[in-house]
Amino acid sequence: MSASSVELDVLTAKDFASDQEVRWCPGCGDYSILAQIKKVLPTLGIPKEKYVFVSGIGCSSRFPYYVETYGIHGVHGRACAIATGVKLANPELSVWVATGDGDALSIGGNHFVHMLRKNIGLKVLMFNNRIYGLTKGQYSPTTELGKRTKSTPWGSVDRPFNALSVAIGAEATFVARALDSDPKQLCEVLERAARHEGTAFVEIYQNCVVFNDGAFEYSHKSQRADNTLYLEHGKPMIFGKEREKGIRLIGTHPEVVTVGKGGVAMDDLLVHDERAAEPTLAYLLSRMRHPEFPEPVGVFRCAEEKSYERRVYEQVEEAKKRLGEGDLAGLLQSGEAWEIT
Amino acid sequence: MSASSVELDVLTAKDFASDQEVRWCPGCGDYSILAQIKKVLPTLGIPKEKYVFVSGIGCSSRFPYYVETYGIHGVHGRACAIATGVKLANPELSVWVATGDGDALSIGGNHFVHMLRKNIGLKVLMFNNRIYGLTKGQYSPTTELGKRTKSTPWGSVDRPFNALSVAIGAEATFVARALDSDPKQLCEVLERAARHEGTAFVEIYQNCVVFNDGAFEYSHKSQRADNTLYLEHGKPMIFGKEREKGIRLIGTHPEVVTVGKGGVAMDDLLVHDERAAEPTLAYLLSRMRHPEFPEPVGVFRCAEEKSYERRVYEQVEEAKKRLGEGDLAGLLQSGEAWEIT
Amino acid sequence: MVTKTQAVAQPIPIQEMETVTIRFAGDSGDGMQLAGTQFSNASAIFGNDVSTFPDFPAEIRAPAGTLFGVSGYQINFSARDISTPGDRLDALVAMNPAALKTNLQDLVKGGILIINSDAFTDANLKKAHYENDPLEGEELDGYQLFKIPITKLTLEAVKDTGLTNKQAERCKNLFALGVVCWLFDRPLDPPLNWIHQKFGKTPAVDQANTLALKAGYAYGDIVEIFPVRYKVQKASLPPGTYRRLTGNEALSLGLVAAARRAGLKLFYGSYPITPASEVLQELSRHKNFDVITFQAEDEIAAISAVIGASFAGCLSATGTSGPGLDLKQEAIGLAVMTELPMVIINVQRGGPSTGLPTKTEQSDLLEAVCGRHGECPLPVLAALSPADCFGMVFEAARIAIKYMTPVVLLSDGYIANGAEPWRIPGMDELPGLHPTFASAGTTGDGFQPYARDENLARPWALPGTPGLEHRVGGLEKKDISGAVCYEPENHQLMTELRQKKVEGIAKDIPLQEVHGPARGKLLVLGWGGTAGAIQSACEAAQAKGHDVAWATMRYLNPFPRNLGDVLKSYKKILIPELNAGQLLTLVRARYLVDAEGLNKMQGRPFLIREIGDRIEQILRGVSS
Amino acid sequence: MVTKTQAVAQPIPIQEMETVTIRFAGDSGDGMQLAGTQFSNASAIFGNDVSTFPDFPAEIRAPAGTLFGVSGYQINFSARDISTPGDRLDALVAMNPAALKTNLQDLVKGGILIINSDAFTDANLKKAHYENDPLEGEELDGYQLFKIPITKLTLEAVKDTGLTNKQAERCKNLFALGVVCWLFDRPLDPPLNWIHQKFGKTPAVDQANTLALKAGYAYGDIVEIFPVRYKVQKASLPPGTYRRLTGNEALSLGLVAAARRAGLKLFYGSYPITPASEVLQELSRHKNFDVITFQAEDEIAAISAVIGASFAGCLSATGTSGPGLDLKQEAIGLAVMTELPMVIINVQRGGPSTGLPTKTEQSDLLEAVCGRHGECPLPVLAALSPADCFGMVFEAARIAIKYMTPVVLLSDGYIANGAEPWRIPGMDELPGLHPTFASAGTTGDGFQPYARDENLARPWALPGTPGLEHRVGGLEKKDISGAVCYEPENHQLMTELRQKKVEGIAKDIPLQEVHGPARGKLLVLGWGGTAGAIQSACEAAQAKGHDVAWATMRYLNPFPRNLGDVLKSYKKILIPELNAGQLLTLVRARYLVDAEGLNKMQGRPFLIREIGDRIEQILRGVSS
Ligand SMILES: Cc1ncc(C[n+]2csc(CCOP(=O)(O)OP(=O)(O)O)c2C)c(N)n1
Ligand SMILES: Cc1ncc(C[n+]2csc(CCOP(=O)(O)OP(=O)(O)O)c2C)c(N)n1
Ligand code: SF4
Ligand code: SF4
Ligand SMILES: [Mg+2]
Ligand SMILES: [Mg+2]
Repeated sequence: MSASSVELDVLTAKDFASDQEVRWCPGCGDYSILAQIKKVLPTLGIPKEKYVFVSGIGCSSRFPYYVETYGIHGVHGRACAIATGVKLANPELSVWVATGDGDALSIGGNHFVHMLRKNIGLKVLMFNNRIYGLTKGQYSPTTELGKRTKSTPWGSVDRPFNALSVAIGAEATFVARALDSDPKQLCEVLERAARHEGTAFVEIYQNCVVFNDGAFEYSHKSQRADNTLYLEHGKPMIFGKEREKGIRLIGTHPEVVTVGKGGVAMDDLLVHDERAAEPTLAYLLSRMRHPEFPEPVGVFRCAEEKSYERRVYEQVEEAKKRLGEGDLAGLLQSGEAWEIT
Repeated sequence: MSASSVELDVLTAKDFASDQEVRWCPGCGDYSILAQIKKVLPTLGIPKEKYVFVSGIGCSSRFPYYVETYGIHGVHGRACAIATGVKLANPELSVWVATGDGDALSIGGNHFVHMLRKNIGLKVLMFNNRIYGLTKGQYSPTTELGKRTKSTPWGSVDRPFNALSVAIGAEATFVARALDSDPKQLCEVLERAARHEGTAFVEIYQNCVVFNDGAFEYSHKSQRADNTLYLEHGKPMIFGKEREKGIRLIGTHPEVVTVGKGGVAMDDLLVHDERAAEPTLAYLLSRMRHPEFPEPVGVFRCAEEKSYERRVYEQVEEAKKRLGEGDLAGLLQSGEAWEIT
Repeated sequence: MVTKTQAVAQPIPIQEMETVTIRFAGDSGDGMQLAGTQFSNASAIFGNDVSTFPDFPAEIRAPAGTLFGVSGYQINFSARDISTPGDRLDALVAMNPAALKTNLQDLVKGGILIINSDAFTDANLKKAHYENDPLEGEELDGYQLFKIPITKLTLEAVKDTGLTNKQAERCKNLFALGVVCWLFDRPLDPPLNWIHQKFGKTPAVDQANTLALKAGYAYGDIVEIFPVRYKVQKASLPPGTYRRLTGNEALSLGLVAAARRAGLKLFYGSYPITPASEVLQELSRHKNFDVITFQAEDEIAAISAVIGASFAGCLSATGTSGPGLDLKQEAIGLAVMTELPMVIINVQRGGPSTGLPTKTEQSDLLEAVCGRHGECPLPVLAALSPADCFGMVFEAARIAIKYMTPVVLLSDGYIANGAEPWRIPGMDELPGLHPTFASAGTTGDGFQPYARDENLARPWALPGTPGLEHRVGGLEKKDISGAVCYEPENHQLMTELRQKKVEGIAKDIPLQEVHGPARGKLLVLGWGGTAGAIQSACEAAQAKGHDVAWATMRYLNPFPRNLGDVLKSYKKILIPELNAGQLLTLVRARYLVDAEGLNKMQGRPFLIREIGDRIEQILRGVSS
Repeated sequence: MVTKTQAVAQPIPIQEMETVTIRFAGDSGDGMQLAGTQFSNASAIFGNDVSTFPDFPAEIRAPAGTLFGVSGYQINFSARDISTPGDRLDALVAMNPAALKTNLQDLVKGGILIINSDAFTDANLKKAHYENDPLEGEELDGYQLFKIPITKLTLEAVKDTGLTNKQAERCKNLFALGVVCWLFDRPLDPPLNWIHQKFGKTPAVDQANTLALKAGYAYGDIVEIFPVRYKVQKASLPPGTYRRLTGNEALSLGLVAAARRAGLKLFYGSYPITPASEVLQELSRHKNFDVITFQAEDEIAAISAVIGASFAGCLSATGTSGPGLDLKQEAIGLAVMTELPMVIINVQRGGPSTGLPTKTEQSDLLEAVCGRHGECPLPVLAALSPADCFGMVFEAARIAIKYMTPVVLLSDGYIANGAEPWRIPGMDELPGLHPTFASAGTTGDGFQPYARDENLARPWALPGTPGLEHRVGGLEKKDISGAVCYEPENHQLMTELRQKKVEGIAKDIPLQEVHGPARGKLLVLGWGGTAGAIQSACEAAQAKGHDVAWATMRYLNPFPRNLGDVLKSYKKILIPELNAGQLLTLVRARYLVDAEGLNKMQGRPFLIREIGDRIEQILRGVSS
């Protein structure tokens, strides 16, 4: 573990295991996410020491302790803002944010939307378990209306956020959804996120066995085909065990159809376009929720757009070109100066 | 001014003028907004003492001082949160928020989105001048990319928010845009907002003569017809001096067409629907920006949905029905109690 | 098999004890908090005075068997008045090797050690970093060791209930509880009632827990491993109806009581944070008391909404812990400037930063007093014990309303989770709180929102009242009219008025009580949750004839008006605090007395002996 | 028309003065800040010592003619060393009735009063709440009144430039400046240079301003209304190259200098707030110095990003004012726990809450020292004057890097906007700062992020360095290894280590300088922006032969190590502060000295005389 990675040509998941005991509850969905991250990181061609993991506070935010890279376990809600500073200070680093639905969308909501709008080159993994795990079971901004939790014994009266709609409303350039219960798809999405230039936001449905067990049961293996829609760029939107169902657009509203029935042909189906000029399609997809619709998973949107840090450093270069490399003595003497002898 | 309004049957704009000297810069767009508010309030059938105006900090946030009602001039960014408390404490009050693009979208962004998602019955007027007025001219989250301001002498590198997209991404039930330069339309929108049950969000384009003069010149009277699109529920989207242009939908993308040209008929135009089941259309409209498109003004979305405070008080009633009106002695004795004699 | 008749033949002697301290320790999943709570309930209902100290890991459910996953619950029960959960254990129940390892050092030599021998597997021993099985070696020689195969016996006891093995095993905490109840002669009715109430709807579980509890009790009765039983007589508590309250429960009930007595809706805006979350949770159950609970998006929104609700006429409160208090400070400044009443509860925990979130500390006092920009004074109170939270939050509400001011009430993790018997007050014992709302009639011509009454309080004028339309805000206000005002002299005046209003509360709070000689060698001064340990240590010292007095403070800003005189009456002043000397700083700055601190920052309350030892040292003339 | 020949015929006598205080006052739109700045520039370049005090309304552009819309700029220029902008005005320029009304009380009897008589219209008189025109009555009898139709003369002077009337009128501040430059014998080159630089691209405006300035100067020269001119000789300042700096400019330059001397990128994360915004603005101009400025969405994001940037190896800083400091406290706690270097600038303003945002105060000291939850110590420094900001922010950076700690630097609104001449240091005078980054080679086996050097600083290990992968965070850390640790004794140890590290800085900072007798009757002690007034008052008292010494503090936590001895050397200690007694509290608590406060909370700096009077009273034995 102490071997420095520059000497290693090929990294493996093991290289990314830290010496800290993992302290999540047995059966927590966080384990699956950790495992996939450890699988993906070594494949990205980035040396271990160039990764930084930043988090806030929550069960999910313990994540950085368990990855043998640089890391900051921040304060509640501030992960995106702290990570912004890391990335702006050194754009060479691969900076990842591990956050929860409470950390990112409740107390941290503002930093979250501003990071997205600025398009700061961070990979943001939001572990959505629709509950506050670490503080033992209060409802979160993604908890369903009516749900009874520790702080809503009479049922929640709060309409939940749709995390992806929020992100799209905030000018996100990369938006995806993945499942802790589908490691393969999770890996794919993580790889795509890693390669995006600006902010890559991934919502991961994560099971909290203790305080919200089964929240995403409909997306688990046995029911997945009928209840989720796997998005692929340029492909028509098809789902179902027999891949018999699809999505068709009526004006700006999607509807579920069965291919071959009622005169619906493959060509009538909506075709996914990650890179559309405007994110309206991605927004529309984010509104499709179980049980009315299959919930889309995969990459909703991936638009090419300069990252914030690139613009920042281009401006530094521009300033140097126009004014020359900063000369301290010159700066101090600038303005009207006079001599006293 | 000291006459109590219960005795007055008919209120006028004058009744809503406070004794405070108005301290905006001569020519500031805020004056127009103040004038329209004073015109609309007396028409709503609500006694003067039932209005509360809440604000944060900014030029715009001085608003409450100038309206002869109850008011709180809060701290920067917290207007929506403070107003939430007022409304939850007493849902009978008509609670208005006056805020700026910095106050609502920068420091206050989180309270803003959470208020919208919860659908708290507030009327929120955001004076968007695309600049920080009170602190003398730094850029705001709605300032255009590349713009030079006090804090961006090399040009802004921040992609701006689209305030309406943010609101729609955050589950807003009422979203509208108005212009300080078009008092009639502003009045109409304010009235509509006043009558909405949940959060009514109105973005008002407001000219800051000192630090961002002319930011919305394209929407001023002489250029308005070609550069804005007046939305009306159930009506096709038409604009232009001769009302010759319209908006047509291609997939999920709008395009500008000329009616009668290239075979475009009135029937081909997109028809506005404020109340669509999902806000995708409103989102699409929010993406239409000058100069590529005419900018829509008026009500983008107005969906019927229970307000938060209604749900809260229904739950109080439910609790009383199930457990009876709270009895303090009984509560203190609840749990396992024992006697010592 | 041991049979009942055999046991009856040899009755086991009962030994009386005045005070016993026992701790249940096991894995987080072993149900130790429950066993502890039930034992303490049973003891309280029996008539003892009781004080408890739960201590659990930061993890929700740490991996089984690990050292950091151990959860403990300590109960001190007594035939006399007690004020702490006890320094040393007379008895320890250890459900696995990790629990033994982390708790044994607190058990007195010769103490009772009950062990679940089934859990001492190789795997568990390894996780607890035991090289050898301690049950085999000499390590435990100095204790009364009772090895009981608790898991096996539990499974046996509940085998006919149809539960799965895993479910059945979960009942082993009740078996252990049964054993301990027998050993200390506790009635079984309270835990049995609780089981039926909790599991009534799932008969199999109800039955299993009942069987396990009874089996544990019977085991003690039948098996001859215990040579003696213990009995702790009832304490002579003031007569009345009692219940057990944790600090957080007491805060919740106190707020509801204050709102009812003031005839106001209660608005509680909060964001969950350990160890304050239970107040939000408990209050959200009582909506039928016109309680509006608002779980905000963060602490700033919580207090902002509380300010709005206060403006609109609710009794308003927020609760948090240190990190949340930091975030609230800007808005608290607005509350000070707008002079709106509200209660701000801060349940302190180990800091700085995220620190030790599940552990206790008293290190937010200075922040409460002066953690805002500008001259921004407000009253600061502290509760001394779990049950004291009820009275103190009520008092905070009284001061807030009467003086139109935000009030900070400090609790801490130890008080919040600890429990003690509480005599339920009669309705006539709860003072009425009388908010007086301004009305258009009473104010004459124009309404003056910053005119002041004899307490320097400004009027509370509710939106909806015709004729009182007015604006408040964070800019400096003109005296009386409340208009925005930049005049230099006015700012000086208003700054002084805000200060004087808070200082004036000193005339409205009790004098500082002192226990012991009115003047002498040593005064031990404390505040908040250390009160119990200070009292116990000083009473012990006084019993030994030492010249020592003690005083524990509930009012930290302003100070009780006799405090200066009190301090000047002793040669030496010792201030034990769970911080680096915060009350010490305030007292030294104010009264210029050379007080000395005793400072513990370990995430745990003081042991009585830690304070007692320092008292002895000082009295022997040893300097610190 | 008066012609030049006539004037030359009667040369006007010149009178020497040692020190002059003048104020330009007018509407916010009248360009008084500009006139004042140019006059102070001209005086500084001429060789005087100069101190300035701008004072402007909270409104961006208040309605013309109103009392609250008056903007003023005061300049004190002198042939000797001065340290304040002056108590009383020798000359006042009042551009309208409102300016006269609000400023006249500061003009000495017999002082020069220059008035724009064109502005004394009925409408303007009414807006200024004048019943009668003061130019007509006897009200101004005690002053040397010069009524000049400035508006008319300006329009006349620029009439050929093709400007609109409105544009032309805007030049009247330069006409007024010209008059005053003539009266006090100032060179015109500095303002002329400035005009060309500023308006070079718009020749008409350039020309108009030039003409107005010269016309004003010529007016003084030609018109016989001034019986005498004044001259203030050069001051004997240390030789060197000088420039004028405001406090905020000095902070910006100091940060760039520190980053350069440390060989690091500068990361400045901030959210605009009066009176700190100019630091962000100024720094954002210097991107070619590898300066990254980040205007964050709020103060919390700003400091959070600063923490991230510090972790990644930048010299990192944030700047704000009181309300923003409140918001940053939670994250500052994280910076203390993670022991990362950064500079936190707080430019104080009138509080509490939004308070008096454009006015000055010193009321955030206690918050800086103890405004966070938990035991959360950090160094706190303060700048004494505008130019002192340069050195002190450099010093803050030095301490931050050497001790791996966040450092708070306090400035205030008075220092931020005030200006004074600053001797530009040579590069050899700026110490090198030497951050030492850990490298895999130097740390042996495993990297220990919480191992400490002789200053108790932990290593700074940059992401990107192979072999040093490590995690930091807000939970309590194990000594040396930095792993999360809940052990009681470790928490005590770490709490004490953090405290000791900060206390240890005392050995690395200068002893407290004292001016005057080393022991005696009275020590006047102060800090930050009150330094100038204290110095002036004490020097005056010493000149009268009074037994008084003075000391002004830059280091507020830890205190200089000789401070206790200093304090014990005087019978009486007076602490003037623009707050209710915050340094007073810290000093009393620490040293148990019965110091006395002189407390002003009016949004304005002390007048020299306010301190001088109190000194006299004390020395006469009058108690406060
Ligand atoms: C300022 C502050 N407020 C509140 C908390 C308490 N807190 C810690 S984690 C958390 C919520 C965690 O929820 P989430 O982000 O969804 O993470 P999860 O535990 O579910 O993974 C809260 C409220 C805190 N640590 N700091
Ligand atoms: C906590 C805090 N941070 C910063 C400020 C300074 N501040 C006051 S208003 C403002 C921005 C105002 O912009 P906007 O909301 O757009 O209002 P406008 O003045 O443009 O109407 C800022 C940054 C403050 N008062 N409080
Ligand atoms: S509480 Fe829930 S989210 Fe947290 S570790 Fe346990 S299972 Fe996972
Ligand atoms: S600065 Fe701009 S927004 Fe503010 S009052 Fe002046 S014109 Fe209006
Ligand atoms: Mg969660
Ligand atoms: Mg603005």
